Amino acid sequence: MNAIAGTEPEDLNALDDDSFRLVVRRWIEANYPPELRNPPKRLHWEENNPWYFKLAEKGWLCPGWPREYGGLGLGPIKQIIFTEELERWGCARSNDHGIIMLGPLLIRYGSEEQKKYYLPKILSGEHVWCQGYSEPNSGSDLASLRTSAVLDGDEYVVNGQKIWTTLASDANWIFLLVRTDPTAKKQEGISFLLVDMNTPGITVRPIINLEMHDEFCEVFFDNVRVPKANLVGQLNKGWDMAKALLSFERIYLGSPRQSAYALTRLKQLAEKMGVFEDPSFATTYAKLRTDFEDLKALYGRYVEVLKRGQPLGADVSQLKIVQSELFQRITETMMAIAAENAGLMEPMEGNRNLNPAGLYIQARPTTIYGGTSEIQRNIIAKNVLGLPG
Amino acid sequence: MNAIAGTEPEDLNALDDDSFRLVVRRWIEANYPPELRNPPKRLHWEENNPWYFKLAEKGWLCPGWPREYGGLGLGPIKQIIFTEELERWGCARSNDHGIIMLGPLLIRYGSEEQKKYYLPKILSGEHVWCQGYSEPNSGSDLASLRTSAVLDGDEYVVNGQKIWTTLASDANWIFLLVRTDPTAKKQEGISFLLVDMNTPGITVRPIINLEMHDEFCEVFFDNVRVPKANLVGQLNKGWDMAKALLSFERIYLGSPRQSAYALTRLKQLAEKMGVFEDPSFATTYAKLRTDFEDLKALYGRYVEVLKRGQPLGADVSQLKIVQSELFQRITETMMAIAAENAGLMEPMEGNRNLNPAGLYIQARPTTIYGGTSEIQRNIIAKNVLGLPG
Amino acid sequence: MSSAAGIAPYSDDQAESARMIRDSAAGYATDVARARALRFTNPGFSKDTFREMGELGWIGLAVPEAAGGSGLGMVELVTLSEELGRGLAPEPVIPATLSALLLAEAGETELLGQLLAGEAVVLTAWQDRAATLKPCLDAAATRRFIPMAAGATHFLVPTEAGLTVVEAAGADLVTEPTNDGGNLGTLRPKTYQSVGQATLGPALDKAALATAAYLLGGMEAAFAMTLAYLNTRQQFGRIIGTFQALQHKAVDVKVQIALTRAAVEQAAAALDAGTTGDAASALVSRAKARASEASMIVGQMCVQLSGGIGYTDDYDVGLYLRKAMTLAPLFGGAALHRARFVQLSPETEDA
Amino acid sequence: MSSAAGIAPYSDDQAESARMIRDSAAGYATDVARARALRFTNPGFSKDTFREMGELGWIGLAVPEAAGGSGLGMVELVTLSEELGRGLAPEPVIPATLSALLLAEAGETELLGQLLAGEAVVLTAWQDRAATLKPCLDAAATRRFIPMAAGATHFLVPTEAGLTVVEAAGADLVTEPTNDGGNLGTLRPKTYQSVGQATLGPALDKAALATAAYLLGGMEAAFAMTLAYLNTRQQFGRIIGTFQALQHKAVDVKVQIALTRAAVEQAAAALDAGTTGDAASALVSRAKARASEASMIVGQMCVQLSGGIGYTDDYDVGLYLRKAMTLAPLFGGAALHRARFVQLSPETEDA
Repeated sequence: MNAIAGTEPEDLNALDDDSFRLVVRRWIEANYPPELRNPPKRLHWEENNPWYFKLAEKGWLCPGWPREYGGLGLGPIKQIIFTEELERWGCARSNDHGIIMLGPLLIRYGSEEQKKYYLPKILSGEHVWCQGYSEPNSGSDLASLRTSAVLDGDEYVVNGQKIWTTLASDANWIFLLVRTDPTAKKQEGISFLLVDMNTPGITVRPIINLEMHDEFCEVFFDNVRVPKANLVGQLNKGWDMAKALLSFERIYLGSPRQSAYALTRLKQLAEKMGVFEDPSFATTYAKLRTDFEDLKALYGRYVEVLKRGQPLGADVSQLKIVQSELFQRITETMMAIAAENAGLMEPMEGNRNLNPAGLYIQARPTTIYGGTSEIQRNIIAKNVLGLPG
Repeated sequence: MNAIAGTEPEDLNALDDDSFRLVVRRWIEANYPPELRNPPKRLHWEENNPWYFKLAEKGWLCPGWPREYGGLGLGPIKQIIFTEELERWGCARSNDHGIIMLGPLLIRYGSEEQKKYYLPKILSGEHVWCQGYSEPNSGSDLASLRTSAVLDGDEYVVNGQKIWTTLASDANWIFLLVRTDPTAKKQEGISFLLVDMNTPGITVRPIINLEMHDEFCEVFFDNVRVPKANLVGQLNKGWDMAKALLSFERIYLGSPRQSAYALTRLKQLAEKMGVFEDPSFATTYAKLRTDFEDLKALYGRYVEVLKRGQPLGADVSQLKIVQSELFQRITETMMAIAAENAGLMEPMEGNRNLNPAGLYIQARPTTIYGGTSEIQRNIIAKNVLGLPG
Repeated sequence: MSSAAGIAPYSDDQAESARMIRDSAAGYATDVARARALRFTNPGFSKDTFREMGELGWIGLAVPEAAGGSGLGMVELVTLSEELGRGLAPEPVIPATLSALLLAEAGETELLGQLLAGEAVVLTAWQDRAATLKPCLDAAATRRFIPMAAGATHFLVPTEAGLTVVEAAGADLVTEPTNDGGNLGTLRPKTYQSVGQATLGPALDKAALATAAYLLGGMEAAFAMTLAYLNTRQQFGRIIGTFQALQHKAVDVKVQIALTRAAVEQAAAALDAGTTGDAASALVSRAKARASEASMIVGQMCVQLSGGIGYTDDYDVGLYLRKAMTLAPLFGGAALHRARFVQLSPETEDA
Repeated sequence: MSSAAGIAPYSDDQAESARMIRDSAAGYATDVARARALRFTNPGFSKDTFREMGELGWIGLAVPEAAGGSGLGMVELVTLSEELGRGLAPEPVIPATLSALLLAEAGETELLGQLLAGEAVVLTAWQDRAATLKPCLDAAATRRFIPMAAGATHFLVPTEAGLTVVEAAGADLVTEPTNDGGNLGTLRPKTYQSVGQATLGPALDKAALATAAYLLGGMEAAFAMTLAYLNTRQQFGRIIGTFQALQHKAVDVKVQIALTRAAVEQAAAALDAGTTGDAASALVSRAKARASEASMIVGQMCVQLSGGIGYTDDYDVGLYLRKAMTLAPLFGGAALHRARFVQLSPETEDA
């Protein structure tokens, strides 16, 4: 049943992949607000919610969730096609932490009560979630987190600070990793807690990033009282639950979409700057294009793993390395051919797609977030190549 | 006094630098065997000794040694000019371990007897020296060496193995770092020993390298008895003496000469292959040329340090990094433009200067020998940037 | 070793077929000592082994059954080539495959039969200069860069008039030694009769793709040796594989290999699935460009990671680098194939 | 910090003169907060500070004494620019120097006097399009990429007829914000009378070299911040500066900075020693090419090494990257200057 619209969604799984793609494509093209195509920055909730509610109404907000919980129950390949079509049309990424991260986690680890209470509110857009994992002194070393939750009667009292919390200023709920056993070893003693952002003691402070955008926030917790019932899964087992969700993140961060977008922009910029006749640029461009196609081929292999229902191994980290470094190289080439235009803050001559500096800056953190390139290389060296610690 | 020719050499130090350069250049051009210009591989003693003796006869074999020991007593800048002129004319490097390494070490640390006995024999070419430092299990970690010398009566008994011993098969003497105190910490307990290669128990086995050349050797010591008098300096203090000599090596290994040679070859190859009209190659070439000129400028700064009589700091390691990596990049570009010719063993169509594969292979070990690029970066990180261990 | 390593874009049947090829080639794939011993000999490979390879059906692997071949696809040819590359087999199986494909298309049966049996060594003399992908059809032009020409019994010389056959005995041939211990030949033309018509493009593409796979196999073998070295060699009191700088270089090698495999297997699967024309050539170009570039990067990185020992001729890692130096430019190097890819392949859709 | 760091190709007198400049600029070189506060304001710099800099003699530093300047050389201008870059000073001292050199050559004294005093902000509108080193002399052409144009009182517009002066008040000027918090102007032409003749080439070279030095100062400041971060930040229970991968990246930054300094100081010393013409331009091109490229590499590496904090606008390292993004292409980027170097500089002698 569709928990929101009350109508049974068509069984999209019954379609073959190509037909599915076409159905999705047609609907997106007909329904996506044209002025929001290819936004240069991550949209805020108030900008993006018309599209969010349109997806919700159609029953397509959570394509990966099982049908019994209001999702489309799509298999991995159809999920990827769905994402590809959104990306193809330049659809803005929605405030999706509830959809992508929390929903699947609750479905797997949540109590029946929690599922019944929270999932419909995600599907309806009543709860907009953000993710409270990173801390100022943890960064890539997530297991060293220090935000504490101490049981006091029927409530946990939370104290500490989260950082890099994407769109926290738009969210009304946050899911947290907190330390519930200060004496345990790093990965142990961590629990998973759901917190209403309107609880007293929470302060959100946006961080202006190099894009001059307030996508990320710091979130401070000062004696924040959270009902005991908001604990998900077992006490002190939050780390394992969160980690189980990260393998999805690893292939997501290795998707060629950013490089694809940048390569198209590079081509447009090169045409505008008239450098395609320069064989030196042609050589650089040929290298970037073949690198991109090879990345796509490598990505396709991991998609094939999913398609066969097999787990992704640690080597999926190499996708993220290749994609983020290629994305950066493409934008560096853009900066070089843009010449003096590379200095400009705003898109060139009114074409909002041509903003070399903006894209160059956007590419910078891709080798930092989701585990730096150094961390990814450490993982592969140890877990794939078997090199000693 | 000139220990060999018996005639007082002209006081070349009295000349200004430009005149000195001209004097040296004229003499080299008039005296260097034309068939030995730009040899594709390091020459063996029997090929090179006519030139060696010519230098000796002129009194120019050891330009850096003080005049009282038969050298020219040149200051650092004139020494560099001297080297530049040899390189400019494509003179083969001679069997110079006695000249460059042992001579200066004996002059500084040797006993009067040792100086009187060994130095004239270097100047005359009677003793041809090789350097026994590296061992199979030490490599860049020289201090871990294990070849032992145990005092037995008036003789040290040497057992062990040296490797990467340049032109050992041409040498009749070898200077060794040996472990004389097995209980001491790594750098301590090492002594400096002079050994006649004709002593029983020494076996020399050439190593064929990737150039298919037997420039390097393994040298095996099986109960080799060495007179106690052959110890140089204090017992167990050999490491400090050897290390003092290495700062010279570090600027020597950072000299732009290899890149200069390769760049000229690249130009000739590009002309032959007709790729100069290709703007893509022109861009690559421009980058290599400016990188080369910047290396020369950086090198010049260190020469200036020497000129002012100041010691070279640990940062001189960056010269070697820049030079070796540039040399490699130049030869990689040669391979790319040589296309199918890159596979050929022999120089292209009879021009022995055009051997892309040969030069490419020659460039490979420059990031390994004299301390790998990784070691050089470790040194700079710790000793120059002050990063923690 | 990694989850996606075993998941080629292959069907179960193709994967099974590839496995059988791998098994049958195992002897050659591990016998680097054999390859070492044949270096710098004349003709640089073993004619007996070449005959054995013919008997195993390898020269005709991708030749239609109707013409006497095994009628298998590029998946199988690529797998075989990879295994040959692993063992650095010097026998000119890939150049012979090119010739077999051309003879089959031309309808020449006698020489083809000898070639498929490994009794004749027929090599195609298609290029008149360095750095080209365009076959020379001028009957009077000197042909260059014929791999392993010293062992040829016949040369195929494509001309405007058709495919001509030149017997090696009595031909005006000069060979030069190559860094892998083999040789490249230069053939001055004589006039011969055409034995039929054949289109070079698709056959050259198959040779290029097989060469990419050969290089891929070599990269994996060299990298395996290097990892073993990193896991045993000690310096400064530590296994050197614990040094992060070396670990990260090793990862970069691994990534190059992964990208090469992705490109090679994607092209093989697509060709077998019926992709032809520009689309096929574009895929081949991408695979060969990647393999040519990666094999040099991987070869030199493996030498560097092996330290001094890597620079000795005794150590096998260097053999892989020398093979890459020789093979990377054959059937087109990285720059040439990248330029062709861009020319042939439609742009990615605007996003 | 390093033995060669203090050994420029400078004479003792030059070194002493440079030291004095450094001392006098120390206030601006350390006050990044001042530069931060001026970002995205109008006109993006402080006119009061510009006047102070005029009073300190900085705008006329390299202008002949006869024309009212300090008559110092490129060594001093380069040193000053480096210090300004360290503190990210947004005042258009380098563009103003270019204008002052041109006015002095043209023999215009009144406006020059105001400029040297920092009372007038005179900017030269020399280029009509992106990616060029060739001044546009077409009086009718629109002039683009005029740095800090929003604060100009006058523009110098070189034309075939000579140097013309345009008052900013009433000029047809559009400005666009730049990533460093400043702006670039586009000026549509009007007809003005020439105030005299001036050759642009040598003056543009001096501006390019000074810009290279500004970028050098910025690189050093950003790197110093990054080293401090590496020495304090902990992850996985260790100071992150102990990780070899980060150490080696830091060394690569250090090498880029060392090469930039070598190129910049070599060019400055040579110009002051009387090198002119193509030889001078070649040296300038090398310095600017290196600085433009290195400043981007160093900027982005310092952001990467600083992790998440490096990506926040609050952290100063990002300011240096944004400055490099803006300044690296001004007065010619890396590719343009490299091409000019090869064109102007004789080949190295054959070895």
